[in-house]
Amino acid sequence: MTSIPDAKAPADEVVLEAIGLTKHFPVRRRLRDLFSNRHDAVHAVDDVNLTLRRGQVVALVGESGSGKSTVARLLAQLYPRTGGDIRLHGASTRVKAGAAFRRYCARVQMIFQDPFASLNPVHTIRYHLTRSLKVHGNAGSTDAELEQALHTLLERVALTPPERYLDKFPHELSGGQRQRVAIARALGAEPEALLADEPVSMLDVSIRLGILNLLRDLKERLNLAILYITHDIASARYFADQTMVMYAGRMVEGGDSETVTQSPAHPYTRLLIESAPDPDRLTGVSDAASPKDNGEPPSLIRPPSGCRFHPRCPSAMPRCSTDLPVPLQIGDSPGHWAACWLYDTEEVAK
Amino acid sequence: MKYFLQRVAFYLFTAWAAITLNFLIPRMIPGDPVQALVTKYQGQLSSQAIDSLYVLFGLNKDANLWEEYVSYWKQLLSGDLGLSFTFFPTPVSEIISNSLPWTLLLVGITTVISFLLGTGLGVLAGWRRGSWTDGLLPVTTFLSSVPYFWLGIIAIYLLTGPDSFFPSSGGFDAGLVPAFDQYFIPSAIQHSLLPALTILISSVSGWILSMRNMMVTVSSEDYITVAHAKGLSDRRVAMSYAARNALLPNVSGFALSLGFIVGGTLLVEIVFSYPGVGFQLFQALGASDYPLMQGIFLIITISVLVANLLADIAYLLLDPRTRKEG
Amino acid sequence: MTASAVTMEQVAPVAVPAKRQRFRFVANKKAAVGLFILAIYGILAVIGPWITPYDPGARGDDLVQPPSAEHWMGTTHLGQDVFSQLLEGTRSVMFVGFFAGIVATVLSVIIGVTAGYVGGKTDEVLSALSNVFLVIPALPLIIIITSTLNNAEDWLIAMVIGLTSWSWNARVLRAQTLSLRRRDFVEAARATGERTWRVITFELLPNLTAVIASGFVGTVIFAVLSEITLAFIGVTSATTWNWGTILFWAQGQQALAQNAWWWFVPAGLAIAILGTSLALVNFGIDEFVSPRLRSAGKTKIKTNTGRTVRMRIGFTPVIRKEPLP
Amino acid sequence: GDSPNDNKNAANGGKVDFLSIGMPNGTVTENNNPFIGTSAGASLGYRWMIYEPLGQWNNTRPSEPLTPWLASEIKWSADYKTVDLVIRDGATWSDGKPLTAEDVVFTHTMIKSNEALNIFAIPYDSITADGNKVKMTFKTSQFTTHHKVIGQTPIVPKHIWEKIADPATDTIKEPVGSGPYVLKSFSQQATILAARESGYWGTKPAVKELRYTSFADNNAQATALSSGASEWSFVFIPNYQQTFVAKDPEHFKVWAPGVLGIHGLYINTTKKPFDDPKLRQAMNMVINRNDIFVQAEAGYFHPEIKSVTGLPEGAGDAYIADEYKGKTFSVDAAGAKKLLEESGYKFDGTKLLDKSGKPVTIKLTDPGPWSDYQTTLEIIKSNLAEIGIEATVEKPNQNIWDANVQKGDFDATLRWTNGGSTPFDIYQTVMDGDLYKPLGTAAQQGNFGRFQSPEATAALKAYSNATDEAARKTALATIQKIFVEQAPMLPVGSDNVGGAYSTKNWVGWPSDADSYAPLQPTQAGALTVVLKLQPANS
Amino acid sequence: MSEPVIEIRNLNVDYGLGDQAVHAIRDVSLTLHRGEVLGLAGESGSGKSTLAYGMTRLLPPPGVITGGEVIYHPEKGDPYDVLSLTDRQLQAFRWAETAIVFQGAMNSLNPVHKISTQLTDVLRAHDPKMSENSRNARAREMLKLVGIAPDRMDAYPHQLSGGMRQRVMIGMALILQPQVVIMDEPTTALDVVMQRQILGQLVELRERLGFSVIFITHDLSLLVEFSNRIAIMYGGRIVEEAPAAAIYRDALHPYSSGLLGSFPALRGPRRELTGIPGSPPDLKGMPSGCSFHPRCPKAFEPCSSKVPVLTPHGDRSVACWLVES
Ligand SMILES: Nc1ncnc2c1ncn2[C@@H]1O[C@H](COP(=O)(O)OP(=O)(O)OP(=O)(O)O)[C@@H](O)[C@H]1O
Ligand SMILES: Nc1ncnc2c1ncn2[C@@H]1O[C@H](COP(=O)(O)OP(=O)(O)OP(=O)(O)O)[C@@H](O)[C@H]1O
Ligand SMILES: [Mg+2]
Ligand SMILES: [Mg+2]
Repeated sequence: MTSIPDAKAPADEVVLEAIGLTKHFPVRRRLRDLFSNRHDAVHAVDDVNLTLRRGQVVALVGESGSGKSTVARLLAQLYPRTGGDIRLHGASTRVKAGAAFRRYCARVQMIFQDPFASLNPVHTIRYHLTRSLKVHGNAGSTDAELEQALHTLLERVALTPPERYLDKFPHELSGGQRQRVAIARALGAEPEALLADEPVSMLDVSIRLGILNLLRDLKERLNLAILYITHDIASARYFADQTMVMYAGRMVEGGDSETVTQSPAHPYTRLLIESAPDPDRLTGVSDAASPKDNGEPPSLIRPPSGCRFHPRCPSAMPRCSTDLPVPLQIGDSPGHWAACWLYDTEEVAK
Repeated sequence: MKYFLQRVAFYLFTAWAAITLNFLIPRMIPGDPVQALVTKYQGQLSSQAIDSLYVLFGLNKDANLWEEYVSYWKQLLSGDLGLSFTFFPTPVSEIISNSLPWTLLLVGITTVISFLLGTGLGVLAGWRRGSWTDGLLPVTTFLSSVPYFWLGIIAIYLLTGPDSFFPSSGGFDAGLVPAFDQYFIPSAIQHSLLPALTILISSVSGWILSMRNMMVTVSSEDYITVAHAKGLSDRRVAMSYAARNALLPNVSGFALSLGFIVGGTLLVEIVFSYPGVGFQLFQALGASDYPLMQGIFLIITISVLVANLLADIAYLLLDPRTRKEG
Repeated sequence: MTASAVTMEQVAPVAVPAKRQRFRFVANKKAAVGLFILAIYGILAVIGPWITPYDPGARGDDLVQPPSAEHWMGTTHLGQDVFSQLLEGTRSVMFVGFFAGIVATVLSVIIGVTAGYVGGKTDEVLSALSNVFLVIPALPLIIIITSTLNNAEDWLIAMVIGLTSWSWNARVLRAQTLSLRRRDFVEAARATGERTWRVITFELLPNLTAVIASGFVGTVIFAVLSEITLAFIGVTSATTWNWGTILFWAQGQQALAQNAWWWFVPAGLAIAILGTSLALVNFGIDEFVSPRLRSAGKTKIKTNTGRTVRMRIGFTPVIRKEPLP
Repeated sequence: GDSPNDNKNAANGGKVDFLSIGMPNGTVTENNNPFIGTSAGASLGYRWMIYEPLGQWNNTRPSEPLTPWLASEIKWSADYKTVDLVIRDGATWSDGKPLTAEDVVFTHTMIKSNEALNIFAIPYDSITADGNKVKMTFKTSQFTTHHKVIGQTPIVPKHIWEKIADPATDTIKEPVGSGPYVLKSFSQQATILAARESGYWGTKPAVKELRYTSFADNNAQATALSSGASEWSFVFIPNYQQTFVAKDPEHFKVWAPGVLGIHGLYINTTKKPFDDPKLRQAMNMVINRNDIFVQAEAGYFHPEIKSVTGLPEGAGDAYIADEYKGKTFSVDAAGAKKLLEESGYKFDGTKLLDKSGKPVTIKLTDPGPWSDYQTTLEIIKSNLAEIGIEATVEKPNQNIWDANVQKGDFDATLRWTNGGSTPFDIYQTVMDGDLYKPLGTAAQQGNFGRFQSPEATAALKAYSNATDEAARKTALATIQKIFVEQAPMLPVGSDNVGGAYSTKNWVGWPSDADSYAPLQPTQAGALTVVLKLQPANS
Repeated sequence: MSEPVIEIRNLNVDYGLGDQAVHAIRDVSLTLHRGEVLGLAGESGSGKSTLAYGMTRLLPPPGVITGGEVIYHPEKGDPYDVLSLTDRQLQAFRWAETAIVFQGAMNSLNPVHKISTQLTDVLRAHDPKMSENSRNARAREMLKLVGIAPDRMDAYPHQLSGGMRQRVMIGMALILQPQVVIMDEPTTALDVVMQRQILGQLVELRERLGFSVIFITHDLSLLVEFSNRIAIMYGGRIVEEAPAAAIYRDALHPYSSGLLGSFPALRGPRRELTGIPGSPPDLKGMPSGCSFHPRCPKAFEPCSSKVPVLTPHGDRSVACWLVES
């Protein structure tokens, strides 16, 4: 009945697709803009393409403010999009509220970064889960069925025995337990896709792994499509099948996780990987490879023309500041691409 | 542009709505100024006078509400607030300009003092917790729960009398003429002491409390710890770091409270027969003097709006975060 | 690796008895004192009129007599018993205070929360409305409106006070709602598929209870003072007794000039104590909302050697106990 | 310096040469127009120190003829439709110009032609001057209003007023009058009048300066009186013996002579069962006027009415019909009960049942803030209980009360009557059929109780139009008989034109022994008082 | 090994007093040597910050130091106990000898003052005789040192990016050339690129100026790369202390190895991660014996009953019965 059937659809089926997804937030105008005719906007997300498949994890990596959360919220239809398309099983969808939105929610669920903030402090765990079940009609028709469904959910996220947690308030649980509750709530809708927005960044190092492992386990058992958003590229390598790198609202590189992390193509990805802590490096050695000043992330209100990374790029060419790079295939592994003119065949030829 | 226009639209709309309400409300009151006048004099004014008063006040002409409203706006826009009935035929603007300075001086200065004192004590209470300042709160809370007028009357009873330094009523000595000289000013100050004191006593606790709470909140900010870690003197940390930041929310509260000066002190002025606008408003209410009521309401509306503007500006000036990006 | 996930429950921290957060603020000492006094007033409001030793309006032969065994708080110029008036008046004061508080609170919640949550045009209209009410001075407005009422009963006065004093709370609530609306759990509820009204009533409102309660208490104080003021300046018809009526008579007869302090003082003290108790409840709520204020309460500590050490910001006290075993 | 306050401390050898007068009338704005009731001059009374009437009327002895003032001779025709005046020689305006008959004619002509100024609604006919003589004729008899024409109309200088565009709205910032004082300075707080250096036709006043202060309310005024800050005022002082006189028994005094204007309980004679005069009579019999006088009126403010005719002691004595001479009110509950039972009322225990068997209840209304009225109502309420009438006291807002009283929407209300130089005003306010308006229509001038008695109306008319004393006497007797037997209004107390004063600095105040003038600072006669005052220790 | 700069001896810190007290630091002893970077790792709530603030008496109320000594060895002169200094001495000691850089630079800078003011007021406090001009020159110099254009002197904190703010804080920390700089998670709010830049710069400055650093983070891989020695805290105690490389190669305490096993590696072969089961302990209900024993995969008999003490093993120390036996 209410138990979630394991692996009901074939793996690799495309669940959710973003095509040319764009989001601009209008900026509140100030007094001094009074006489100008500009309409400023934060170009939070520009032309993002993304495909989530059943049984696969796609990681979205990027520094703070690069637009990762915005992508997730767009995919969850929590923000209206400025441009582009979101396709659920191939069908273009745009829902705002009401029954259509609920139908969408039932298939695409989101997990938030901060488990301390994403659970309402005044409600018990039981309330949170019951609502999720009821909204999507998975609560059964009797109290006993509901109870059963609640137990199943908590067991699924390894909060056992369930009775111990059901009537607790969020503040009575540890961070890891809370994030599990948040995941259980998402599962209450029996979704096909999970959008996990930095699900472990607020958690203690020692319990991050537990959550990631739980997600991986769920992916396999329930054949979920997962979007894993993180700023920790190492965890993307560990957890995701595919990794996409975002910079200033745009995708700059994508491909199979191992390839992207081990042989990064885009200068930004390289910088990111170089900067990650490396215990094998010798103490206190500031190698010449890490430049003194890598500059600042660009303003998203007036993003740099051409490639958005060109002001910070060590290998920038004149062309980079004028032409917007298109995704270019890198030969090393299938599906590995980078939006960088360095890989333009003409350029390489030169 | 949009933001600016929104702000302007907000002020304009609020002003319009408030003025329109000002126009309507007095007209909802039954009774008319002539009757009120006759009643006020309880037999001293013979009832034959009624007819002549209607003529005098210009109330014998019938006008519908809309026409009145239109002409009200016309008058307003030409800066004319009409003639008061209670003080017929004195123009409302004259009455207000006579009484407004008193209110502004008494209540304005008291509000400023109360704010400064309350903020100062609040800083102390928030910073030196566990010292004598802890006893301040319950006392001031109790005092501020006492109604103004009650406190004022008790003060008059206890502190004034034939040989007392404190006069029991009025804004200055009866034998004097308002002028900026060595007789008038001390007298005016002497007369304002008691009313000022009662306002102070009942309003200071609010400032103490909010400042204290803000100080406590700010005290746990990291930059305070940093300031201590820097080895700065306790005074400098308390003032330049803690109080300076804790002040911000209070300042806009202060600006708003300035807006309520005019409207908020009715009772002090009544009890101390202080010649301010609050007392005028009270008289106008009793006499169905709606030109005067409207005039005073207009002043209040404008002062609240100006105070809002001031609050906006004060925040802009005091909090660099709201200033333009450098 | 599910193993680690499954084993975790074995080491879950010892469950602290689940105290329901919502009622915890009663444990606050200030709030408790405030509520206690309030409860006494509440009881008096109910039984006051039944236990008055005299009919508060009945004339007696002892005119303007100081407190005595027969008349605990003395008598008025008509020989009425002040104590009976005070008791009888409690009901009206409490009724008007709380009724007006409820009216204003309901309005401010509806207007403030809707404006904050729905946003857009609705917000603009509702904000403009509350701003207009904020701009118009409340007390004069109340005086004007009550003076249009024929024979203003308590509930009408309370209604007028309530209808004119919601705007500040609405503004506060709107701001609170705006900040709550951006919180993850609201977004999460929305992402779960909850309907808007459910999000407002079940996710937002419970988190606003403290703000609402504090606004309510504030309005009650305001309403009580307003009612008393109205009665004192003789604007309201006041066929029923309240403390303002007592003060009105006392002032009209210049009680203090007659040295009849007993006529004037008790009612004022009754107001002050009621106001203080409400303020205490509000302190409690404040401290409940902002734990920093709460922990700030205890600032003096006694060491085991009996020395008192004051907590100071920036200079952590050092108390060396006898060397630990 | 050149400060207006400089001379303040330059008192002549510590002797006080000024008189502090206060009124509890709230703030004032500068307006010295003597014709406008809302002016500061009227509200504080100083208009009579600057402008003078033709004759001085002593309210406390209304039946006496007016004292010649600016007119040295005042002669009314027997029908009171014509008055002949001789204007005094030697009177000058404070700007030095002489006062002439022209000024008198100008003043009255201005009033005649300006409805807004004609506050007494005097039906002027012709006004002419002939040398120093002035003759005025009127369309109706002025018997009941002659004191207003002569005694309460200030005379203003033609040479100044003829230049004023609208005399009804001009605030006359620099008043020029014929009186002994000129305006020295005005402020909201205090108006200061200085005695004229020269040119006043009468004796120079001993009081060199008059300082008028307007206090916010009765309390402030009473406080000022008892602290000595005010030396003269007209204000209700509760328990005046203790709160005022006791503060300085040697100097602080109160004198409150009654006048021909009264306060009483108007009964709506259209409401059942109060349309029955017997019931009203019975009610009249139980009202304890002495309690009211002592408890509500502090034992002085509204002098107790003793005569059953409703006329106050002193001022009214001369008018009491022979039939009622010596007949006074006394509380007689037993008599009232008997009367009621005789006329068909029954008692159910202590409860009074009307003829149809319904309990008699009555609502007494008056505005809340009028604490003396409220107290009176409380007393009446308990008085009525003695004959089984259950009364409730309502305290509507003043505006609403006004409207309701005028429309006749009340059971019973305490209210005043007009006052005048004859009892006419009192009885007219209560009983005049000409003022009758149907229920629901506002009766602005009087007869709020909707009392209908053609006989009374006719008698009132006869009284005011009579040309000889005998006719007046008969008419008045009829009126009084109706008033007593029908009891359309239950008189309680009279107005007073007295005041509270201090003899610390000034003596010579009027008293019962020498009631030469009213002691109310706003009365026209106040000038007489000021002129009589002498320094206390000379 | 070089001479010590700071020796912490048996430091105990409580939050609150009496029954409510939370023992956040228990008997911690630690030595910082001249010129070294000492890393302090451990999960959230293990007491890292408490230790750092406790040794400078900067704990917020209700923090109380209940025992121990913090011996400071100045460059010249005799060592003294920081915890016994008078307020005035402490103020002089602070920043001149030990400076602190906090986690969130936004919160460490006073939002209402220009950064120039905040830089120079340290100088004014510690050297009142210094002229205005030389103060400004010094501030300018420091900004240049940390790579910020001196023309940003008059900027307000909010006008700078997170990285710049953190650099300002570092510059401010070095302005008096202190012997010790304590860094409490100085880079967690920044992203990796910025983090590396700032840490690289810090290492460079340390080489140039020769101060010692206490570096607090829970990112062990970062510590291994940047510090000389690492101390690992768990439940208010130090469980292991060793040279960085030694810990990385071979952690003795099961908790340390668990921590190391929780980080996915970016480079090298993909290794299976173990993690640590369970959740961090609650200081109020600390398990008996070794506080880690409920989560320890290798726990055995004495662990649940007896508290292991930190005992030296060569150039490292560890508190674990496993190693003892
Ligand atoms: N509601 C909003 N209104 C305006 N701007 C927004 C809004 N939400 C996000 N932005 C802006 O869009 C950009 C992308 O934000 P987003 O939250 O998607 O970044 P992120 O990659 O998730 O960052 P982080 O790692 O800090 O979570 C940022 O510059 C942010 O300021
Ligand atoms: N004000 C306080 N009152 C009571 N307990 C406190 C207080 N501050 C901290 N603690 C407790 O002291 C312990 C140590 O806290 P501390 O902040 O030192 O940990 P930390 O290791 O720095 O953690 P993080 O990595 O989260 O910064 C924690 O368990 C915490 O709950
Ligand atoms: Mg994000
Ligand atoms: Mg910390």
